[in-house]
Amino acid sequence: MSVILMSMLIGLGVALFGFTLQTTIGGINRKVVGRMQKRYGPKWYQEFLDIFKALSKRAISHGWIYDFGVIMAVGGITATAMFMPITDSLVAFAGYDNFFIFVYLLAVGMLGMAMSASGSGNPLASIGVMRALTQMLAYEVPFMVVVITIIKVSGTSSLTGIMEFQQANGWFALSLPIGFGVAFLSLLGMLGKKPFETYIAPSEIASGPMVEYGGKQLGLLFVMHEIATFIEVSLFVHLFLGGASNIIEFLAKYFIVYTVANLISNLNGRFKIDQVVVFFYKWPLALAVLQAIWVLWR
Amino acid sequence: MFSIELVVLSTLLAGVLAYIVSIKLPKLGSYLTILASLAVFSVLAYFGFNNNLDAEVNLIPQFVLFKTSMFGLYFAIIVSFIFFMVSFFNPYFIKDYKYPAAYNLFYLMALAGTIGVFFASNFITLFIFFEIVVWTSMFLIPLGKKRKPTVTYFVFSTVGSFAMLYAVMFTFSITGSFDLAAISVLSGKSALLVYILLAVAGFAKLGAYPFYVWLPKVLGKSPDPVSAVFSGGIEKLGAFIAFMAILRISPASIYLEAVGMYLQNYVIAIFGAITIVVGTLQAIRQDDAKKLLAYSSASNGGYILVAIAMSSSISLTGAMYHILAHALASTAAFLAIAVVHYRTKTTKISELGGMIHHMPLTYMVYLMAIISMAGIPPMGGFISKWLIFQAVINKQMIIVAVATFFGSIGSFLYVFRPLAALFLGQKLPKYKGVKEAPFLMMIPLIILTLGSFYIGVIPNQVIDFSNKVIAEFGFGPLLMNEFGIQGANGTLSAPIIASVFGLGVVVIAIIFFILPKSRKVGLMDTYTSGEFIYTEELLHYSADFYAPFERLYPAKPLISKVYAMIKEKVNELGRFFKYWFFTNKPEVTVLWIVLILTLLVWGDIL
Amino acid sequence: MIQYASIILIMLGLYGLLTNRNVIKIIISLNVFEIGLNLFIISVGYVDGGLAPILTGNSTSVLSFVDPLPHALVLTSIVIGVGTTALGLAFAKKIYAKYGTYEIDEMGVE
Amino acid sequence: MNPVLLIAIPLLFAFLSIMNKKFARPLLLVALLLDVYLVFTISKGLYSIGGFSQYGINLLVDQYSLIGLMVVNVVFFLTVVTNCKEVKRLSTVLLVALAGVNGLLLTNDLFNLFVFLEIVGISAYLITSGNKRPLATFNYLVQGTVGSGLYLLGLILLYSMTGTLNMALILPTIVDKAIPLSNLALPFMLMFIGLGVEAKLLPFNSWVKGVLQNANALTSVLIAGVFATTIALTFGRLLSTVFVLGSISNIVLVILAVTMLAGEVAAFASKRIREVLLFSAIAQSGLIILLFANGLVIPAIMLIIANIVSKYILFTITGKMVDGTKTDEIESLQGVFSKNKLVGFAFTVASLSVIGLPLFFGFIVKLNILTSLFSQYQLFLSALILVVSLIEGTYFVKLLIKLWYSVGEVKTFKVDALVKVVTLIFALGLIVFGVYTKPLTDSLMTVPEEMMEAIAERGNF
Amino acid sequence: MENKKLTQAQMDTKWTELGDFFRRKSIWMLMYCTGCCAIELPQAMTSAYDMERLGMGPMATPRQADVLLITGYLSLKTLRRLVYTYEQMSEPKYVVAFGPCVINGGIYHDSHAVLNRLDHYLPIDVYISGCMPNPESVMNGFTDLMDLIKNKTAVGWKNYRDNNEWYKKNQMDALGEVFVHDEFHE
Repeated sequence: MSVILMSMLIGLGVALFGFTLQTTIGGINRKVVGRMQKRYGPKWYQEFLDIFKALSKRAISHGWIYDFGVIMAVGGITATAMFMPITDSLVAFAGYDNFFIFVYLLAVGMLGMAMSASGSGNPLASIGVMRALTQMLAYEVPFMVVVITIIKVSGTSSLTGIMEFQQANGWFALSLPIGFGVAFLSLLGMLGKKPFETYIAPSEIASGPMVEYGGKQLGLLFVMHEIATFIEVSLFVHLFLGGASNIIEFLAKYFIVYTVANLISNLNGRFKIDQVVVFFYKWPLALAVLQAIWVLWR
Repeated sequence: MFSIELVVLSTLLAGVLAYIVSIKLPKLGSYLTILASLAVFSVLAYFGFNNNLDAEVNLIPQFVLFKTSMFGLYFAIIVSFIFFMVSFFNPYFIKDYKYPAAYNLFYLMALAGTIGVFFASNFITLFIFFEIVVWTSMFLIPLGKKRKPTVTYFVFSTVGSFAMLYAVMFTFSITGSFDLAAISVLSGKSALLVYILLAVAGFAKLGAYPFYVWLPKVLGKSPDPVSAVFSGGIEKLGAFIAFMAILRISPASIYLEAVGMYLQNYVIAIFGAITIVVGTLQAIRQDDAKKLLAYSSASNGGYILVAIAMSSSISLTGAMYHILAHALASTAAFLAIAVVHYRTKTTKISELGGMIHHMPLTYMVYLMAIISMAGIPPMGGFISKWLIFQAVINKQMIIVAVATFFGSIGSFLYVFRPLAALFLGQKLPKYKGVKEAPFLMMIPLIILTLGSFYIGVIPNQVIDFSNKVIAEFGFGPLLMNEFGIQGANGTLSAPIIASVFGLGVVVIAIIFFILPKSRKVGLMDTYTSGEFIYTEELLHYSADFYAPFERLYPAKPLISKVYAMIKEKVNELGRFFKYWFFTNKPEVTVLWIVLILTLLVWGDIL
Repeated sequence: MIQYASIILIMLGLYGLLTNRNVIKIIISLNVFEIGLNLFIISVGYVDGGLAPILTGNSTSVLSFVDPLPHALVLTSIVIGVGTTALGLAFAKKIYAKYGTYEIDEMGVE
Repeated sequence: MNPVLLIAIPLLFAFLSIMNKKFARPLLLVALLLDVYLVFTISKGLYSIGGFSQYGINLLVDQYSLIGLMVVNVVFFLTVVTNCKEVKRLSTVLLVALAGVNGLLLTNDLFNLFVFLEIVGISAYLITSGNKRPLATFNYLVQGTVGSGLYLLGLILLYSMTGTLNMALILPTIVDKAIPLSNLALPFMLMFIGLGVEAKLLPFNSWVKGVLQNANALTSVLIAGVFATTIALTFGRLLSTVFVLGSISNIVLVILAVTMLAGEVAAFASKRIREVLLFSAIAQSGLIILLFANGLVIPAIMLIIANIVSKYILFTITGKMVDGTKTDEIESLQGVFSKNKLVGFAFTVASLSVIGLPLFFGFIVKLNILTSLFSQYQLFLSALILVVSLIEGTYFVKLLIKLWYSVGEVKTFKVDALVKVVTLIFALGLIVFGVYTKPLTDSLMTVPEEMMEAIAERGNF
Repeated sequence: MENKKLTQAQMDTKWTELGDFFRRKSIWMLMYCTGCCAIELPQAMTSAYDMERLGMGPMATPRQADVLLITGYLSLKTLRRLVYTYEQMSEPKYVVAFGPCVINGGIYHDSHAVLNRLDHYLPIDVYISGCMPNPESVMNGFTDLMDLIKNKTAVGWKNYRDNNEWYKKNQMDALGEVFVHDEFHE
């Protein structure tokens, strides 16, 4: 029992670490993007300021489901983050860091947010949720196919197991280059980076699901967004880039992946939502399946 | 000791009793259905768990034989539980039916029939009860508003049951026995034929591709309790048959090295995969909440088929688990929609909105149900989907995997739609006085939700049971430890996930309540780009929810066109015969006589 | 020989049934058919050079008897044929009463 | 008791009834009652008329004909009782018909069978003349006459080859004289066609639609129930004890299969309730003869019994319904049973039994049929039967649902208590037999043996 | 009960004070770009002046925003929208007004459709002068707003709350009574 309690504390630590890390790196990235656009850019801790400011504001509430959804969303994402290994030895629930837990527990957060957004009664929020879900349907399937290949090759679905496998046999980014590319596209979709940010679309549907949020709900959703980004990027790092044996390595890989994704995002326009679906179901899925067949039945 | 025969017979008798009572007092009769189904469920559960059921047959004449098996018991307990749960809704809906007495009778007869199917010891018994279920449940359908689905249901069910009958008779003609075990004796082509026919029977009842067409029609149009019973209970007969077909028959065929299974199983898995995809795609575009759930039932049936077809310990456990989880969740969802229907008289998503403000409990029940149906922890559906995914990955069936993932993610889309547009969204003024579900309706809603939650957090008991079941098919048990289930490539610990999830929510909730209190505003006070909107309907996004996505695929499934064509062809043939053979001209018969005689004389026959 | 004749009659009767659209003519064709049939029945019992089948106590005559049974049968058959014809004519009258014509084509669709 | 009374009494009464029209109906009832009483008291055995043994006419009472007599006479009686009003004009004809029916079932002589066939036929023409559709009846008459003529032709050909008309002696003679099968094809085909006209087999049954389409309760039950059963039983006896199908069996099987399919498909395409039922009756008779042709006597008899009972219910109720509502369009009959629940119950039970759903007699019959077909390894035929009964089930369910549930205005019709009671008793009978069939199957067990024994015994008179 | 209410109000003040620390470095704008002054905002935001380095950024909805920018003249028609939008913002909230039109109607002062004094209808925290104000003065205005927040003198939203009746009366006077038929006809 005490082991589990300990694990839970570590898990909370991981979640907090993830939040801090992603918020920092997010801030740095804003600066990077600013420099790219020949601007000075904000301070590296700007994201913290934004989030805490939002948390301190006196917000509005559209009823209990509006609040409950937010709690469920952030709680779910926090819970997901608690399972995330940071290095191959630093993991809260050793042995239970199953890949599918992340996929489905992540969905709780999404569901909570979607519920809360729809509960606000704003049609723009519902449209945003609709787009987010449709996009999820698009990027998730190719990604999962790639991950099946990885799981089947490494013989385990535990993230630490996959990490150890890669440390022994080389990164999957190198041995499964096509899958790596596909998964990176999916990562862009997951992170909501351009060209896959249709569901936010600030000037079109007024930031979609977030349209009604202000104050602490908005702040918490920012927290959720940061943790979710942390989970998604870490997943990518662990699955393809051999994970990490120490924190520095993890930070480096994490920073590179996120920055590259962000840079690509800033060079792109925006897809329509049906274009997103068609895009993912055309080449990425076909390539992922082909690669899986090639790798598994070679 | 309690005899199965007695359970079946007394249920039938209770049905007759309920019929007689409800001629004068329909409501009392419907309470009787609650009592009767409670009795059936408790007897089965109590004596079944204690291994104390008696299979002897003394009263029912002829060839009816029963036997007890964990396999049958598992199904019987689930289905009788679903019948029991749904029966709470009967008193409220009974007054809407044209023939309330008949409803009560057929409800209990269908229950008796299902119990009979699950405990059947030979195929004749199985078939008899199977057909009883078919026709009794068939008469439950037209009590709703629409009559047409009855015929559709009859046709598809009968295709299934006749396929089964043919298989049974064929087995009999070869082995000379009606025993359930006889099909495992078959070999070669005959085994393949029986396999296909039984699979068709299972497909038809489970609503798998290409027979899923009846599900949306029947579940969408029949009375609400009937839809729930179909989705949670009667449909599971198909899974029962499919289990027997796929696991008990072993026709010699090509062994696919790549996926480690036989060709015919692979074909079944592919059909399951198609079912998942088609069901999901169609569910996404439905406007009727019940039809949407019906397509989701079809899609979940596809999961069960895929899991059975893979036939390994883990996949079979997944199938058993999915049957339970889906029964609970889908029934809860249907019942939640039934409450909405009962209160608002419509199930069209585009006509409803903001029901959460009228019926929060129903909303929570529906929410939990869809969490389970979408396979999200900490509900039962997560564990079953996890098990199935483990098996799919283990067998490395890429195409099937694509379909299962597609269905799994797609289920977020379709289950969310009623949630967003029906329960959430604007509080429409036309449903102003709508109240929460009546007390008696709440009971099953709450029990089903708790049950779904319980099996999602503590799966050990169910898996113990299903281990015993799959042992009957000769598969080893699924390994478990204190916290987790041992999968093919990972461990799952449902309690830990649930408690971590709980912890996360509690932590965030504490933070949330520390932060400054929010100001309450109305739903109409939303951001509209400065525009003034006074009509709730205009601020409610519910029609054509997934319009951009729906544009990408055709509205009507191709297969329904095929069925329409078959029907038209039969009609044409009928008109053809009527034109050529049934006229008022006396010479037609003479002509045919002459023709046949000429044929006889001309040919070499004479 | 007579068998061929009777078969031709039967054929004629059937041909008449096939080609005629007049109620009375149909009945006549039916009669032709029946006559052919009756002739055929009688022809079956015919024995070349046979005697009338009357028991005279002469034991050798039995072997050269014409078969008496078809004769008996044909009587019944003729009676039945007459009955049927009468009934047919009665119906023909009824048809005429209802439609005012004997031509089936002119009666329209029922 | 001598079974000849079964034929003689109605004939006698028929003559009496001509003397005094007033007593016609009472005489009919008395004759029927007497016959019913006789049927249950006669003993099995071979009765030769006039003591000519195998040279003369024989009446055979065995289990087969006994069951047939019981069913037919009881249903005949009930039909007359429940349709008293319509009977009045037809009493004499019905008496003759009764004699013919009993004769057909009892006779053991091919020519005698022809005579009874004609008696039944002529009475049937007269009965159907009550429909006020003289052309249809005329059509029936022409076809029936041609049919029986062909039967006579075949019979004579057979006689010329075998030299006997005794049904029990034909098979042994064929074996004794070693007559080649190819010679037998024509007579048997002719007889088959001849009986096929009366038995409503497909290319020879264009009369059925005209006759039954406009029939009232009495006519339709008599034609589709009583006469059809009698003809089917007669046909069955011929097919199982006389006919050597040999080379024509393929044609016969095709005809029967097509009859079955065409009947069901045509019923599927029909929009009038009487049309649906009459096409269904065609298909059923096709199935019955098919079973006989395959030598499956027991299932065939069970099917005949199930058929006559359910046809009685269906046609009686339909007749009354059409009388009451003045329409037989299914669309305009919607929801009629919601006002006549008991009648609707009987109708429903009968249809479910016809479809072959469990708890009803039809299910047991279907199971028996399939079991026997499969024990002969008749894979194609059984598949066909299943397909056909799927179509049948479809239109019956459609019909039932329409009759129980209305969309608009509901028409009403009155049914007198007697009809209600009788149909209900029959419906309950279907349920009881559906649950507990043992006495029936036991009594049927000996039928085929007895039939064969008769041939074997009397081959050496 | 009385006690608790007090603490609630105090809590809110505490949170606001705490928030002000972050807020002055993170101001999210909602731009109500009806007037010509809006043309100056892009320069202020992009590379030349880079508003983001002060922690400012555009937001899509009033719920998320801290400051409402009113860029130029305001017509009668748009006042209702503006008030509606302002009231949807969550507290604390600020208003920055651009150009002379919001002070006295500017060059449109004699138009029947233009409101001359905005501060009768909404509390303004900062005016930015110039017709149109150049980017430097825009930036200057924002730094002024940050100073005001730091000094706790940006209290327009409190004034609006405290003198709500007065503001409402002015708004009503300007707008007159609005007869609402449906969404498209007032």
